[in-house]
Amino acid sequence: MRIHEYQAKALFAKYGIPISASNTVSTVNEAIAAADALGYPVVIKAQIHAGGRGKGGGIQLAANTSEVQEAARRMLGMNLRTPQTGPAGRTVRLLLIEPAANIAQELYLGMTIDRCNRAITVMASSCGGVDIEETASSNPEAILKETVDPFLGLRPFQAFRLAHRLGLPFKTARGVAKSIQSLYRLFCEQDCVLAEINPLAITSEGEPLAIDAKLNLDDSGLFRHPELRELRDLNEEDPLEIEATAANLNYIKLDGNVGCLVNGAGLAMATMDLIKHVGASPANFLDVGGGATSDMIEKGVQILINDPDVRAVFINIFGGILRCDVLAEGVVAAANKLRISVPVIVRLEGTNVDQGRRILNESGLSFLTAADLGEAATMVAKAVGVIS
Amino acid sequence: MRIHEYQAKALFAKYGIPISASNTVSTVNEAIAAADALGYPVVIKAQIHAGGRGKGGGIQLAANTSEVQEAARRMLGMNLRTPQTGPAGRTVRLLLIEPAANIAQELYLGMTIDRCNRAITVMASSCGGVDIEETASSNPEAILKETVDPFLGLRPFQAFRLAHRLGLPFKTARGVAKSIQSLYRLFCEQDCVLAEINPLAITSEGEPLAIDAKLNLDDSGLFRHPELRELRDLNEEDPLEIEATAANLNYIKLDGNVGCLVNGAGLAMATMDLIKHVGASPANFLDVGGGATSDMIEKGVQILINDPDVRAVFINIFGGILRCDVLAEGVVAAANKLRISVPVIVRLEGTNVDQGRRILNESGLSFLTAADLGEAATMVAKAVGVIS
Amino acid sequence: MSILIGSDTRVLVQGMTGNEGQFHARQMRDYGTQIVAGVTPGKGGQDIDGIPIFDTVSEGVKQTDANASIIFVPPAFSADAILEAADAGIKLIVCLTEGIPVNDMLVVRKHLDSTGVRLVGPNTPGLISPGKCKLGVMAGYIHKPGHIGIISRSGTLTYEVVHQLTSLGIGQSTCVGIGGDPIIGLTFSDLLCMFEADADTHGMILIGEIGGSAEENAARIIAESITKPVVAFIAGQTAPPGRRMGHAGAIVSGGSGTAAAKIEELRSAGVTVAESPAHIGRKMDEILSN
Amino acid sequence: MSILIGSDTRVLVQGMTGNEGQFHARQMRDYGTQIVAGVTPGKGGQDIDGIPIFDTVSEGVKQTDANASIIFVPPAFSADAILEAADAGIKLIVCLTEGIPVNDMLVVRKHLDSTGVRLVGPNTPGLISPGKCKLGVMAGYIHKPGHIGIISRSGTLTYEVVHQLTSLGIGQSTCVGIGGDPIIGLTFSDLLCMFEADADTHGMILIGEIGGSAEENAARIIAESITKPVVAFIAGQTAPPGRRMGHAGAIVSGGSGTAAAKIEELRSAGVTVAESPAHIGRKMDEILSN
Repeated sequence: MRIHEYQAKALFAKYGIPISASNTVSTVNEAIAAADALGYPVVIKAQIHAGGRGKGGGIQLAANTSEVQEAARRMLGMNLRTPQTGPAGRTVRLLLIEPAANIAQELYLGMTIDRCNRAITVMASSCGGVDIEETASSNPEAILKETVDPFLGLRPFQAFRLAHRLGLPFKTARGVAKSIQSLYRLFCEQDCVLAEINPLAITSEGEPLAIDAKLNLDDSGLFRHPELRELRDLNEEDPLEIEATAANLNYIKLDGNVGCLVNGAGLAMATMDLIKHVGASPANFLDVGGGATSDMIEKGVQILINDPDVRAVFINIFGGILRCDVLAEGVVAAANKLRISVPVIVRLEGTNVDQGRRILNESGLSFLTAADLGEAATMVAKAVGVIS
Repeated sequence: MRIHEYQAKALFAKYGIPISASNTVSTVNEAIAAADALGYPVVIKAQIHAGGRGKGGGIQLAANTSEVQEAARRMLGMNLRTPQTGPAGRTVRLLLIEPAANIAQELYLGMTIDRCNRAITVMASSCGGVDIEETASSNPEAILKETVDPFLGLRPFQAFRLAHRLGLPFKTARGVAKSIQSLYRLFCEQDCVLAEINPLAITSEGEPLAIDAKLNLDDSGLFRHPELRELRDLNEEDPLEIEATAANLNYIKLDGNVGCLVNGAGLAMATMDLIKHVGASPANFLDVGGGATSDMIEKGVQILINDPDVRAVFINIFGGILRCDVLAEGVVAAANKLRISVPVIVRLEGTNVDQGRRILNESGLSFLTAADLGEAATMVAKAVGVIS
Repeated sequence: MSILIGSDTRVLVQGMTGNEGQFHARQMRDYGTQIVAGVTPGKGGQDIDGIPIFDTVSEGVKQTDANASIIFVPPAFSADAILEAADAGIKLIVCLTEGIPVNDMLVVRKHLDSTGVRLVGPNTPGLISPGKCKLGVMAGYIHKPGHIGIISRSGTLTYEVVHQLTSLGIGQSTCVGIGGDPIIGLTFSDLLCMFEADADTHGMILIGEIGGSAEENAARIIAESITKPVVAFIAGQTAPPGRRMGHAGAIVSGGSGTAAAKIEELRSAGVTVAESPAHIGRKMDEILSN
Repeated sequence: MSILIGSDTRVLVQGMTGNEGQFHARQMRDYGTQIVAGVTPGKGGQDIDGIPIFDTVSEGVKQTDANASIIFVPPAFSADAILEAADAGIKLIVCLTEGIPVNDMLVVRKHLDSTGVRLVGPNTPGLISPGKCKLGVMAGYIHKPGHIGIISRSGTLTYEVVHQLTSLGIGQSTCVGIGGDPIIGLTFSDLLCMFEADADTHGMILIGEIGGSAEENAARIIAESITKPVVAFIAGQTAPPGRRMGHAGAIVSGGSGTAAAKIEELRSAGVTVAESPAHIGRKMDEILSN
């Protein structure tokens, strides 16, 4: 789960990671009041779930009240496009206002789950700032790393070593090491999968200061943190995706026109590959998961049908934990309730496949049933007219 | 460091280990008020740093106000002797008053550092109560154990397994397992070296309830817990030992008449063995430690001289980190300040031994210097008259 | 022969009395798997179709000599269940649970590394040695005893591949779902080496996914020490970068972990990579026919 | 020969710029020990008598090829210092610090077990191979090169024993203080086996203490696999039970860990146990003279 910069900074404060005083506002008047209270110059930052905001005009410096007014007016409600939002962009609803810091140096600090080493890896670079991803690919040696032994945790010597290798003077290195340890503690205790401070500024006094804050939470760990669930911002998500999540479905909207309902992420991805392979294009990724109930299936079909882009539905199920009869009941229930005007191609195999096929056949509804993946692909391609 | 039952119970409360409501009192009137408030019958327990209190009359049941008055009057100020206090006993200054619990079963629960396995070991027994030590030696199988992997901590399955093996019904076992996990968390977070709940009662409702509470803290871990240092009760310690601790000396009063000042615990114990071997008896154990200053040495000599039991002083130093010149300066300084009326036998070897010997010789004071341990032992024996 | 499990595997089911545990214990037993014990705290002393239930894994192992365990418990308790099984002396643990926090798995995996215990999963349908032992939730009937080993990060996609093979008359020695989570037990590389050493396995199918570097590592192992033919498919070739496709593992970040990179490395290692998921079985058939 | 350290040992001093670190680094160097590096965070780039100081152990090892480390840092930082040395590739770590929390050492010791790194201590005066290398704070001049190995839980009592031996003309191969804490690195048993394998060691002296079961374990090892003569002394024979005599280890609990029990087990294993600390050297002399 992603959270906003201002939410991440609230967690930083709790863990003693230095941040500036700040305020989150949603109106121009609030913005002015906040900036006046904080003192000028201030930085105004759009709160959206995507990086690269500076490049899209989502970060503005303001030297006085009228500049704040102008910037807040322009930013609130704007459709902010950054390299990470895609062409659709994101609507800006909240602004974070904080005093412009006195920055002597910009570092990069990050933590993530390193699947290769099966450990948390802490990364730091003296080349912080907007272009860290370019640095990572063009000059990987500029990214220093410490791998954390899961049994020992991040040791103080590792945090200091990392800060020291950044070439910082002793006192600054000690301060940065302390922030690294605090961030690590946050990372573990709050079940994060990614944490980034970019830039981690060094002020002219030689103290670290987190200018930006990015935290991605482990969805699987959220059951331990009910208070973190509250940080979810539904405005940042596609309405259909929200509906799907509420029904425990894993749905991602894409830009094609074949609605897919599949059980299992791997088969769902393979189904998308298959659709592309025959020249068509998936309208979505929809994994109903292993333990889907017929209610969930019904909901999934409904989401596909409600998507105006969908010109054909492809249901591809290989029953394991999810039994084909359960699937068939859900599909039939959905079809009975909804007016389905697009062709529905069904491919069914696995546990209780015979009952499943029987339920579909006896429903009296007009499903196109495919015997195997190859046949299904051809049917899909025909349905959307990429072959005839 | 040892702490009182009532102090341990305050920590239990913080960690969610079930205890009864209770009150600590130091006067008869307070005792009556507390008991009246808690409701009868109550249990009145002397707060001293020693177990086996029940056997010495340190635990009393009272059914009404007058019984409380009588018991409190008798116990406050009494010299309580238990199998663990030794014949000297301890003066009772505080009483813990709590309602008598409705006990269906008495368990034993303990945790300690297991040096053999280099791990914390959790112990439990269905034979709780006063005679657990007898059980441990006569029927060791009645003590069930779980060894904790330092990397994994006490796992929930271990806590449940232990509770289950006690033969408890499921719901009670789950409650006991929860208390075990809470006690383990307390043990680790507060740097304990020993934790015991004996008995851990099972109430008639099948819930665990800690009737007694014993926690020994790791002296080496106290730097992390300044608030725990405050729990130290100087009334429970020998005044000379308190004085010694204040000077960073490790001093224990014993019942002989040869005052010993030695550097290093091993050599100090060996020195006691040596003294006993020649038929004399040490008045104390005094380890000035490796890094002693001449001030500390001076203080150590002073403590020995101030002990009315001491009829001879034996200073046995093998210089390593502690240099012999430092030792000699301290001894000379002490001798110059104090009127020393008993013979002082000095045996000096190791780092800077020549300077040390010179300082002693040039002091003009009358030390008996021994060339080796054997000679020193003979001198000590002669000084206290066990040989002539 | 087969790898990891066979007709002598004695299975203990953790979370036996839950809906899934109960249903699949019966399914596995009906397939011929020796289900010797179940564990559910608080239900010890009961039985399900004659299979005795114990309160703790230790008891179950002591009473039944179980040597493998399969875990059907909720995510919050799964890490502990794995550690309990390992502690009780179980040498093969299959954990089906989806949604175990990655922090928990970091510790579990590191611990298992020092014990020699083998973990399949988590977030896996399990594994099967057709005709001998099914230790998972896959539909048994689609499988056929034979000589192809399958290793897959995906669940249902594996069934698809098995189905293709069986339809072509090609049987399987063992099919292993290694699980879709970022931190798992046995990897492609571990299992490729086991299949290489198994005389009864004549070729392997590797079903990968975008994200992570398990397939790249597998390519290295294949180039170095695998002599048997390997066919592979990488799911997610057309997934948009940066979107999460359900498996926590399937996050494409930067240039690494893409389908293209994985396919290239596998091809360089001599692996036959199928472009369409409809052609995986056919590719293996072609190799076996040559 | 000798065990653990010799003339090729290259020592890095952690906590080099503190009073103790500085004093003893000089003392060790004057004894002939190769002190090649010091580490104190924030003091990197300085030197002490030409010995370069580094900010981290990794740097020190990289620059100087140090292969042993000796730690003079306060208790709160010692566990981390040990782990830092191990992480940097140091294979022999001597930790002098007294007062490390036992919880810290449980984790450190368990970690070192999996790495093959040898730890002497903590709460030890260190070790010395007379005439070759001194890695500790003992007075070097009381030692004499020779063929007796000494292993001791105590500091100053060891000096006493060394002094007795040297006075009798008996030299030492290596003298190791294993440390007085409840959780330590190398034990009596580990070191007895090393001395047994060292051709230059002809006999061992074991100096134990009340509390714990290290001496009982040593007795078992001696009975099983030590052929060289062993003399022992157990300090605390006359200590009152239940009182703490300075070493966290020296708590006598129940019937185990008493001097009497230890002495009996050692005698059963064929060890010559001295009753008086004044007679330890003499006992070894008698054995060597026979």
